Amino acid sequence: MTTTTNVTQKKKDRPNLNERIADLPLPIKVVLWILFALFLFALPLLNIPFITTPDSDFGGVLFTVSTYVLVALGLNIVVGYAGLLDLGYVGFYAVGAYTVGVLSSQHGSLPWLWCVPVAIAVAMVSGILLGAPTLRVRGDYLAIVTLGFGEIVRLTLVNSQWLGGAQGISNIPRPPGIELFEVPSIDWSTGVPVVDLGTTTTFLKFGISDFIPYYWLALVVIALVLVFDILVKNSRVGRAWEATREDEDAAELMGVPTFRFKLLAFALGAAIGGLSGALFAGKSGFINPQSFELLLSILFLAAVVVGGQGNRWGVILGAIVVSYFPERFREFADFRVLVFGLALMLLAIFRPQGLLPPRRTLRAKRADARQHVLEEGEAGA
Amino acid sequence: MPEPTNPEPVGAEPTTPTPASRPSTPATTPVDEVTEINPDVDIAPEDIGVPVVAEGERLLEVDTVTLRFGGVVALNEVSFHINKGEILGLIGPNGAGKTTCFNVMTGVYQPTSGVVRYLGKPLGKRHKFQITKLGIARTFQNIRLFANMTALENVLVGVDAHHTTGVVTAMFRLPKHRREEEQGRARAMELLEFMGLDGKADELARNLPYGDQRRLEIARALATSPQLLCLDEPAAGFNPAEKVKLMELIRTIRDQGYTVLLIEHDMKLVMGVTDRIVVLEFGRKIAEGSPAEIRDNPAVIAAYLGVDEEDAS
Amino acid sequence: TTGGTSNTPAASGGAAACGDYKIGMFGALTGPNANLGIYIQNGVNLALDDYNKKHPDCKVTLENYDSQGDPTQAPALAKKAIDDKKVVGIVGPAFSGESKAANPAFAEAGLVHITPSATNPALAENGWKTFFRVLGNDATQGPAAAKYIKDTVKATKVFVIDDASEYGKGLADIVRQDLGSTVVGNDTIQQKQTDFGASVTKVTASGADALFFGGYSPEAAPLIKQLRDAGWKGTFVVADGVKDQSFIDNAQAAAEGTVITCPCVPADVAPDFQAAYKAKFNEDPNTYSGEGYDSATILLDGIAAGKDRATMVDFVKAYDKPGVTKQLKFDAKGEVTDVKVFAYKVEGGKIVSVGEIK
Amino acid sequence: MLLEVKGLCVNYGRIEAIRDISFTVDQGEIVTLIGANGAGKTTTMKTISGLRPVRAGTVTFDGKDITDLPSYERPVLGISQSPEGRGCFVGMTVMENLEMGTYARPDRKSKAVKDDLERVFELFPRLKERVNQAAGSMSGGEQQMLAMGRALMAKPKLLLLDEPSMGLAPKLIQQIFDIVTEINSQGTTVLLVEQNAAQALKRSHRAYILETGEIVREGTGKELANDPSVKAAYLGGDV
Amino acid sequence: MQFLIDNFWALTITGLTLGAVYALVALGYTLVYGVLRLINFAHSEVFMYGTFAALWVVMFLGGKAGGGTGQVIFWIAMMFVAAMTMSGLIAVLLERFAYRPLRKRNAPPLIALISAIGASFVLAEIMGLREKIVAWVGLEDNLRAYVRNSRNAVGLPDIVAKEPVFTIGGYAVTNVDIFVIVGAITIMVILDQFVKRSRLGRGIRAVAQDPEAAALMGVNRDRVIQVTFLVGGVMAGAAAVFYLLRIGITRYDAGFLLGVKAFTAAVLGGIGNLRGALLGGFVLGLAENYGSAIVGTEWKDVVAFVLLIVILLFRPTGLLGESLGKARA
Ligand SMILES: Nc1ncnc2c1ncn2[C@@H]1O[C@H](COP(=O)(O)OP(=O)(O)OP(=O)(O)O)[C@@H](O)[C@H]1O
Ligand SMILES: Nc1ncnc2c1ncn2[C@@H]1O[C@H](COP(=O)(O)OP(=O)(O)OP(=O)(O)O)[C@@H](O)[C@H]1O
Ligand SMILES: [Mg+2]
Ligand SMILES: [Mg+2]
Repeated sequence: MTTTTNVTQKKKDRPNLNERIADLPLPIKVVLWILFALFLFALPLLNIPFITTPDSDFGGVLFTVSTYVLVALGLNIVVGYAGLLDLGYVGFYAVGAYTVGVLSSQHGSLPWLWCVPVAIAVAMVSGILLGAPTLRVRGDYLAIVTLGFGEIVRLTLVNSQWLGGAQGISNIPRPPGIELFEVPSIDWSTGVPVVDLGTTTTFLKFGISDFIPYYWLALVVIALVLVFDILVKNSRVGRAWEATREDEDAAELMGVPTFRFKLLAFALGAAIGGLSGALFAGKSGFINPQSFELLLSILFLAAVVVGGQGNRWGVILGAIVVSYFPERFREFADFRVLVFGLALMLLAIFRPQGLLPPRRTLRAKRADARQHVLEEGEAGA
Repeated sequence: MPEPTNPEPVGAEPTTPTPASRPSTPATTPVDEVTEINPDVDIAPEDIGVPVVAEGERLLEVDTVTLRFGGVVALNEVSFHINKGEILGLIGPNGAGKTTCFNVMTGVYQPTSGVVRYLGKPLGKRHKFQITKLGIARTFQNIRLFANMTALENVLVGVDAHHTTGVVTAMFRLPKHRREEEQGRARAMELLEFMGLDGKADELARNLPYGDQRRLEIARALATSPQLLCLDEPAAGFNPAEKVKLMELIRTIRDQGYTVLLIEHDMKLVMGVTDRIVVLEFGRKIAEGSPAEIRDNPAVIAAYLGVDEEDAS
Repeated sequence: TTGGTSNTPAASGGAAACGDYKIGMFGALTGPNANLGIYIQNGVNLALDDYNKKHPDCKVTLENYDSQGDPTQAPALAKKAIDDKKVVGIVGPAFSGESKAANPAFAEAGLVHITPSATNPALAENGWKTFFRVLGNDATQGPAAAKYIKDTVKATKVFVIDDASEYGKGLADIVRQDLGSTVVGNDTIQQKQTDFGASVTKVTASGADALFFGGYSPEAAPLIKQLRDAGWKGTFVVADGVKDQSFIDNAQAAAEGTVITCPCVPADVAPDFQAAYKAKFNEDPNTYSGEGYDSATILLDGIAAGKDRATMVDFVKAYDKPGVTKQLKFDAKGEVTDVKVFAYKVEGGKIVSVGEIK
Repeated sequence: MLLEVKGLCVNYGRIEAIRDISFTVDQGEIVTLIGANGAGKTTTMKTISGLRPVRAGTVTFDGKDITDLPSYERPVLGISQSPEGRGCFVGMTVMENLEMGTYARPDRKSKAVKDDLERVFELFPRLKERVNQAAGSMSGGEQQMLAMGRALMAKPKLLLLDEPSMGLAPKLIQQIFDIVTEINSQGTTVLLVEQNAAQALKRSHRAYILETGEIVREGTGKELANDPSVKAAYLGGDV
Repeated sequence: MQFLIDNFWALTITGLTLGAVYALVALGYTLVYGVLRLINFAHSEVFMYGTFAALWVVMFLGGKAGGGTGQVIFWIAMMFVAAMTMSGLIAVLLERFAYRPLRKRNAPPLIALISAIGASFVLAEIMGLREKIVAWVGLEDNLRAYVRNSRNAVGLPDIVAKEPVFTIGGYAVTNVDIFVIVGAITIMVILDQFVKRSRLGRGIRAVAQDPEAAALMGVNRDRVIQVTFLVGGVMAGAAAVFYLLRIGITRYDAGFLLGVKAFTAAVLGGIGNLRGALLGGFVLGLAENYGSAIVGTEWKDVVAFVLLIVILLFRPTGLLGESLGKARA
């Protein structure tokens, strides 16, 4: 069988940043990673001009961004890996937050830390309860079913006094802190960065109005979830999801129990959603149904798709775009949503594969490049 | 299950197609005592109570199977059997019910009446993936690869059929995960090599030429370690030279110890490679016998072969 | 938390410093709930104009914290306000939900906040030393509404509907309790709902001669419209959430005769304010404009008296002066002591005051 | 000259599937393209019917340059294709699929359509039996018949057949070639792509051999069928 | 429950009028889904623009209470013209700017959903900010009446007096009730016939199933898609008029919830299936009303979604099944 592929343009691509980093020796990579992590932790203290939000507290914004990142990672398992369209993801987020609320304040007084595993478990169970009957429903039908689920959760919160009704639940305890030392911040007001020993953050005090420690906590959780995500995706489980997404019937006939894997994706996604809800509840100390509107599900989905569904770094970027920019550009005031909508459209049109295209597209590119090299090699020989 | 204990080093014999050794009976996997959300439970042939049959015995039996779609009778009391180690041809005019037969054997459809027995036991209402694990694998008449996965990954999905790595195992990179991953890759590469695709392991399936796609389908099906391999028109779209190569390939597969059920319209190929042939027409079995018998069967000639000077050669 | 006394410019005394102060306006200024916030903001701006005219070289500026009424955005904005050391007091937060989210931080930082509009009674029960409210809460409005229904409307069968919101349900529950057995039916609708077919059937079937609705005007207008279309003839009683010209514009003829209770003072009670407002904004003061003006005035008086953030709390606590809406004096919980609830009626397409409910 | 392809180049991204090929099909001819897998036969067909954009070169049909004409306007000119892999409308019934064939016919409301339908049913009685079956549930071979029938319903001037015998039973393959010959004799020009090269060459007036995106040989059907090198490469020697 | 029995007819008729609106909007979802396999998220805004067009035209014509029969008919006719034109136009523009560029780039289906969501935000916000936008352009004085308080609800002048026509089971059915139900069904039947008889219907299905093969048959994909959007938009325009007559007010975000419901109705009936949309709309409207009567109005939406889930469990492709094709194994 002669396969023939002729490569015409002999343009030599310069390796992009990604590839160049991938080619670095391991110790350097590790050092780079550590530096990057340190930078992320220091970010709210650096007060970098232009990046720091002028109209809202940067630490608080960063925390919000990190909950979005967490949620996007969870939703990415469902949408990006398993290919299930979920328009009601906020439901799991709410379940997580309310589990904490109910156990720690409304009907109990457990400490926050104890509530978190319960919140994850409850969210996971709710994922299974929703998924078990409905995952057999095909494709886009699932979208409306999940959307319905999200609304059912919200309306139940509004209408059930046991869950606090519209007033919500207040006085949710904060995460436990150990106050060790003060971390100074950087002041740019004079034009040059100066260490500002006056404005400091206590490591680690989970207070009422300083959100930086919460952001740090969220960063740690994100790192853990990321590791989990990488390990699971690069295994039989990840392959099974991908195969199911590609061709469900064929996957089944190749021995993949597709339903169980879809349910698994749903449960894991729900668990991560619940975890972020628990974080949110611990940080705000007060939750009400208004924080779990349908619109949020849509924003979550936008984060995943705009970022590049299936690519964990992409969806992180997407989450940042969706949550950070509206805060950064508060000066658009009334036109914020309009600009945001336009931005979504433009992103969709100009980056149809997402900001960071999913791995499979990259893989295709790499395959092309290899072929290119191969052909050239042959021509040279 | 591929070489349960001592994995062969990958690429030991890089050039010549390594024979994809027929996997032995699924051994009981050493269990990592972990409670985990395990998406599946392995079902081995032992579970239906019959040990692996010996060479020449009945592997699968289609017993008076009838399948109706509304008014259409796609299969009408069809009975035949497949012996272990043989290549059985399934031929018949278009719409005779051949693909439908595959679908019944692999759990896509439930027969309206009749049973399919595998290793002596009825398949019953098993899920498709369970049947695959029992040892029946297939390819598709219209290619159905995982288009956006690489060739290697396509095969790995098949290999995974007998793995049990779940979330927890993968998350903590437990020994089971590592072992399965290593052995799986080795076996997948072996199969790719065997099918002559080792150079394309990292190509996306959708970018492969048609012929390679067809062979990748076979590799993927072999990866599930089947006892019975069902090929649905594997030579469609091949030119005569390619068909000859395919014929050799099918023979080699059989020689590895697999049993092969072949649907094909190319008579040279069918006559050249099969041990026995079953002929369907309008959902009914109209003949069964050796290639030579079938070639001269007047009913088959009338219904299917027609008189063709070239094919009659 | 951030310390940072050292960050405050050294000049805390002297004439130059006086001009550095700001007051914050915390509420929905954009988004779907912006109307109320803007009415308040207008009042605040008017107060600032007055002040700055009197103190031309010591101007106070307004810092806006646009929460869009969303509790999730509130904490970060509160932090922002707290970190801006020039902010000596806040008018707001405007809604009860965002108050719950933001007020703990204000309390911790000792930053005064006077709300001109958040009427949930529970807000005063949290022990926030910095919390003040210049209008009666729902616990005072609810009984007044019930009283009006009993004594003035003289209804014998009352149907009560709420919109499941914190405000609407809280209010409706008080009315239900006060009316006791005259309540012949209850229903709960959802915000943003537009079709009330089932509720209308319930009301007409109950034979009620009065209906109390706890909720806001976007739902009130189609509700009464659909009720009148179905031929219901009873009296429609609503509270301050519906006191809005848009209710009449939208419900049109169906709005006629609607009774509106409100702890807000009728515009004509303070003609000077009304005139000034009209001159600046080209319309009559709207719901809570006067309250916004009063809240800002208290803070500005404090600034004039040389108070800073730390000393402002005590200043407000001790405040006792007439404002445009009422005598401004607070009790220990931060509630204004001079609480009045007024009744209004829709007549000839206008909301007219029919006097205080006593 | 009904169809003229000149200097045609077609790419898939960076991959050049067809490089500078030129050929012609005259009115009333059967012309066959043969070549190995991936030689570019399907790509050529798709380009003629407008499904692939042209990188360089021209396609002229009936004296009109159609290189940049949108694909959906070509059936109106009289080009009809039975695509590789059949491309039936799986959710439509057999009848509806056949009706789709007449979508672009100017005389789609006339009686001629009825006659054509009868003729298709005559050629493929199986289709008549199954007029109301969903095309997607038909067997592979039945779908192939349907695709062919649908192309015939368009009553084209130029019929493009991409591997019409794929997946068909031997007896039917024979029939398909008979049909091709017959409709050709009734005036339809045919451009044929076939793996079944021996049969195809026998039936066609002229043929081109495509190799790795280039035309390497051309000649009359008989010439090529008897050429030893062609025989070895495409006709499959003895098994 | 007793309440439901006592007021059965009242609940039924109001449920049907609501269902009629759902059904007409659902058509737009179903049509677009049928051809593109895409949830046209911005269809709710197409509807919302229709309500405003209908409302503005009445304001422009000075419609008010107490007009004679002739006048009322004229006003309503103008409402239909305005709303259908506006919605049709918006739908076509939407297709042109939010979807077509994506198609050209072979974007994956979900990204189209995001583009649709973006477009939905943009359209809703433009309406919500019309006061400011008009002020920018400098037309605020001329258009004040139309753009005032753009974040608020706006009411339709009382042009039709709702009058009982006949009484059934104690409920006085009004002229508007009859008009809405009969009107919606009539429009549906016409559309159904149109799609079935015309080439458009076949073209839509062909494009949905295999765009390449459709092109080979001479189907102009872009044109078919455009016409589909147009038809869906025009239907939404009709729905907008019925909605206004029934509810009386609209708002820049009035589309959102209704859109969700209409999409639910489309799925309930079997997406891609026109009659399914009609049935789904009515079933949903009735279920909401009955549900509100039995378990309380606050659970209205919950009833709707639970019903959807239950129905999909038993009929995974909706009540009437989808009329989209599926390949076999
Ligand atoms: N789901 C279905 N609904 C209705 N009829 C069906 C369905 N599946 C198959 N059939 C019919 O059953 C008959 C057998 O089909 P099958 O696909 O088994 O044929 P085949 O022997 O594989 O033919 P080919 O050689 O053309 O692939 C055909 O006539 C087909 O139309
Ligand atoms: N969608 C595509 N993307 C990338 N490459 C493609 C695509 N389709 C075809 N090709 C490549 O273009 C070349 C020509 O393919 P084409 O399908 O035209 O061959 P063919 O002669 O019809 O082969 P076959 O006999 O297998 O049908 C092949 O190398 C093929 O891999
Ligand atoms: Mg078949
Ligand atoms: Mg081809």
